[in-house]
Amino acid sequence: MKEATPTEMMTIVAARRLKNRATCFVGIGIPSMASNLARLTHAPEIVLIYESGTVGAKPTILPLSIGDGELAETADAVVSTPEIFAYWLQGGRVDIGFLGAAQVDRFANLNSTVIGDYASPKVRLPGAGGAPEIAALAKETLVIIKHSSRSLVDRVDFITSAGYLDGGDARQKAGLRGGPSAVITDLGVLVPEEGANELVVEQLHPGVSRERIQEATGWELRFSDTVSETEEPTDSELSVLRNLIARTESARAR
Amino acid sequence: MKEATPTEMMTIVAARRLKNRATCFVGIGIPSMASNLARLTHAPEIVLIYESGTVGAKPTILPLSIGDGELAETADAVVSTPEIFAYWLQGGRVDIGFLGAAQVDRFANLNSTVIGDYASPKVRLPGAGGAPEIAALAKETLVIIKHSSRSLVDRVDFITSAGYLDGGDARQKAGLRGGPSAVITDLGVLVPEEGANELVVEQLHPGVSRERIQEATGWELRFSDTVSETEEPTDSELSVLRNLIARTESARAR
Amino acid sequence: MSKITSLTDAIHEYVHDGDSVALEGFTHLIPYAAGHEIMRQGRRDLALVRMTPDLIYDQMIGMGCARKLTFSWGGNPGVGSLHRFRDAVEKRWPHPLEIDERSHASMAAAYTAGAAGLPMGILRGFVGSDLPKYNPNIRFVECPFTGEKLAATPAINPDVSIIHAQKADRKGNVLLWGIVGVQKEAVLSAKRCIVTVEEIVDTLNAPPNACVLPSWVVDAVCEVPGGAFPSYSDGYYDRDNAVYIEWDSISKDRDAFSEWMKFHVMETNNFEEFRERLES
Amino acid sequence: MSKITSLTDAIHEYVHDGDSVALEGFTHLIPYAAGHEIMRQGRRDLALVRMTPDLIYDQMIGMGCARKLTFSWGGNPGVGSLHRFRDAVEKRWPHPLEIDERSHASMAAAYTAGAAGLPMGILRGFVGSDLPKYNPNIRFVECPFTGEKLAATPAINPDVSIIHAQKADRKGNVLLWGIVGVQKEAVLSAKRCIVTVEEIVDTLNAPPNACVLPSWVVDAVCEVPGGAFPSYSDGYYDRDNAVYIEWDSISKDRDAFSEWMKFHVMETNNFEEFRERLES
Repeated sequence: MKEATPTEMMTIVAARRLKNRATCFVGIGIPSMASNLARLTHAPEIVLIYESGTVGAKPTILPLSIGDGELAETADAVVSTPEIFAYWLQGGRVDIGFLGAAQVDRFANLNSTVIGDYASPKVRLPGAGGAPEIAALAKETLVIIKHSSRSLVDRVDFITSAGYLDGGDARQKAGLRGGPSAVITDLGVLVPEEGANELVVEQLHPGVSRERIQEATGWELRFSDTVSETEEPTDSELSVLRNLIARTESARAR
Repeated sequence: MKEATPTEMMTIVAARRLKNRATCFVGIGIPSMASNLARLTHAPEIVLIYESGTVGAKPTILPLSIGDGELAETADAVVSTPEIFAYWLQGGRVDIGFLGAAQVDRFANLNSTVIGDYASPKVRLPGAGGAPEIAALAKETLVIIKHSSRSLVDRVDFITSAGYLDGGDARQKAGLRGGPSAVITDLGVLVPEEGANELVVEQLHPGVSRERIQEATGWELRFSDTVSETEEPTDSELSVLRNLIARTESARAR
Repeated sequence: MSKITSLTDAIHEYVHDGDSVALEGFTHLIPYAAGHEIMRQGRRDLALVRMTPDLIYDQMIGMGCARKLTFSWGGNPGVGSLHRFRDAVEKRWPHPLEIDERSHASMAAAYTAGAAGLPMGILRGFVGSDLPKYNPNIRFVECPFTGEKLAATPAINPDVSIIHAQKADRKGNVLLWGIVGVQKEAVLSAKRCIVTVEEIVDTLNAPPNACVLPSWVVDAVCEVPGGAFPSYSDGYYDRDNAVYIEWDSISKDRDAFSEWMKFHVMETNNFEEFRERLES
Repeated sequence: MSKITSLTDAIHEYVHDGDSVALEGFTHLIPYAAGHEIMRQGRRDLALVRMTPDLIYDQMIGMGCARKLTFSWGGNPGVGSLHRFRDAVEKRWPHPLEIDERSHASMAAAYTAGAAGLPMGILRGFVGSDLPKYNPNIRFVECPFTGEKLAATPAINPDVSIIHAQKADRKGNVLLWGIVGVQKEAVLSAKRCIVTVEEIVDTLNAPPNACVLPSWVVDAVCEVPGGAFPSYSDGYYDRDNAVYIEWDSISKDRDAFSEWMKFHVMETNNFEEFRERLES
């Protein structure tokens, strides 16, 4: 089978972290791809919640928007936006939240608001969406981001969603539980080091060297004692994922 | 036609106060009877909201409980209990609320909690239900109560639902608008006097003397300058009401 | 233990002495069968929660299951008093009953807060009422934007909530419709939850935006046809108003009440037998 | 004016210069036709409110209708930036745009509060985020029961809210289904409200507990088939993803944008003509 692309790699690595029956608060793009891949492989009873209000969606093709009809039609329940945030996310029913961002920093804080100054930004990003509350209220969050020294930075320009703030027990002291358990990139996987909660490299994807990941990172990276090479995607993972994408594309072309 | 019973009289007098298209928050018993009578006579587009969550109910027979299936089946919308109180009552969408009580006092405060002391009551009454918020949030409330010196008292033992509190502008000072516009009994109709907000007699039902209503009232009653005799129930009012009750009884007997 | 189970097993496993327990259902879908089973199994010291206690709580209070009642309206709808409730409050029989008395709007806000993971609900309420003088659970907060004083009510988070619904599918997804009251909030605010249903079906065929509780928020689903009797299940049976009216005389007298309960509930094995004895 | 009316008349009567205006619809049922009509009628100084501005607000901002935007996520879903929104914030073109930026959860709580007649909504949110440093509309309150610090968000009460729904009956009762977003809250929180619908029918045949807005909470109902295009109406048509993708290049350049808008929106008389020009 053709080798995995960087996006496929990120998707598969993310999917592997999802346990069966886990409740996932899912956004569009790789999170949606990863959680549906998990559902179609090792986690058939995973529960997917999209912020548009669909609880237990089981789409046969990938949604392009967060509120595709496919999600509503296959869901166990379709509720209002206030309810999805109040009863389902804030109510503590989400095991895993996925977050993307323009920037993530060494303490896993996320920026999806502005590059530069808030009042007169260099780049105005889309903004918070559901992220601050997902970051605060999911039992655990997974961050997915393409690796570059512009996206993995020492300090984010703006904290949209709290990671471990200044590191150590800063997050806990602020009254937050949970937190990012991993930052999954196209080069590897970073996890918060116990205690300091600084992101350290735990996995390198096949063929990625320590030098390469360091070069693509905006701070001096540290490596876990147990750093390992990511297991190659299996044929089954790749074929299920590629079938899902092909199915999606052919449905959209109609 | 046979003369109106005291209950029929109260019901008809209450119904007359309901304008077409008014939105009424209705309880079981006389309020439900009165507002359905209004709907079947002069106010066909009156909107009936029952606290069980039915908005725009149009029952063909009278419900026995606040949550009869008949109400849900004929309603424009059936919503949850939190929603009915938050969006529909508190949201300011109720023109007229109906309230009953065990006691009403000279400033139209209502007691449906206890007779005697709260901690060891002589009579434990059912309690507040939706009344405190109806009394506070409906644009206007109508109180319906059987006249006796035990029910129309100088001071209620317990203020469950605020009327005009100590009278004058006390209600307004407490931050409340609206308030009871009339107390309808089987003997007459009392209204808050402008300014003092003390209940004064505005109407006496046919055949009821000033002495008789005073005897049945726990404080020294005053009479409005414009006190009048209640217009006799018309044949049409009586026959529509009696048909409604007969229809209800025959449906229940089945 | 499988999710779909008997009511006996569900009550045994999920309802413990001392628990706070909410049986909800607003006139419609009141979980009577579950209430009976709690009494049969002899639970004690329960902190009962319910907006409108109704006959089922009158029975549980009279049978001495409850140490506390959180409620907003305790009457026999359209009939009059709940005599066992009154006897407990007025005469402390069979033992004293602590009460946490609120209003419908604040109970609804409290369940909503409980379901939403908030410690309190806020509402425009209780201004001018004497209730806040006697209930320390009614407090006030100031709006940081307008300076207005708003009532606050502490969230309700029962140890166990029990509701009755029309249908469940074989995975334990639950569908209810009609007057849905605070049932969704009662379930989502609780640590554990039991749902009795009229029937278990292959597929729910729920209409869009229906009130569906996914199986993973429900601990046990029990098929109990007629389990809301003498309340009703829209689409299945009507409210039995005669039972509500008869309850007034049964419950007025302590001995008559005790005997009735013994014969109809305590000496029967389940809700079906209760129905048989009642109708015989 | 009758409740059922033309979109032209409804916008003319209910949307005024300087108003705060919310067009809601979460991906699904976005009221595009109404947004176009607001531009055609040349409304100015609007304080726009919407959780997810989407293309319709990008157009309105680019056309200079808006002085302010209250929002929580301003992107082209699945595509990228909203270039007109960015241009307004980054370069103040066509003029400066004041922003009141929140999160989805707090916008939802703010609409809920608005619908519920409360001055604020409360939520667990914004802890550790920089947003409260820049937005004075994010404050905190203390729970009087637990002492916890909770975020407060001021209620949203637009002068006028506009939504698109599937059906209305001849009396003006409105039915929507599928992903219903915050539409009910947007309507109930507003001083005035307009609903565009796919069709007007004799009877709604709404399933139990469906999302129905009774006619007396709606000021105007306008039949505009396809009025949510290029968003979608469940049961009627799908989202036109190609339009969303094409918007990226149309909107990148100020002149290309202005020309496109002039030809497709400003020089057409209604949404039908817009569709014709778009497809020709």
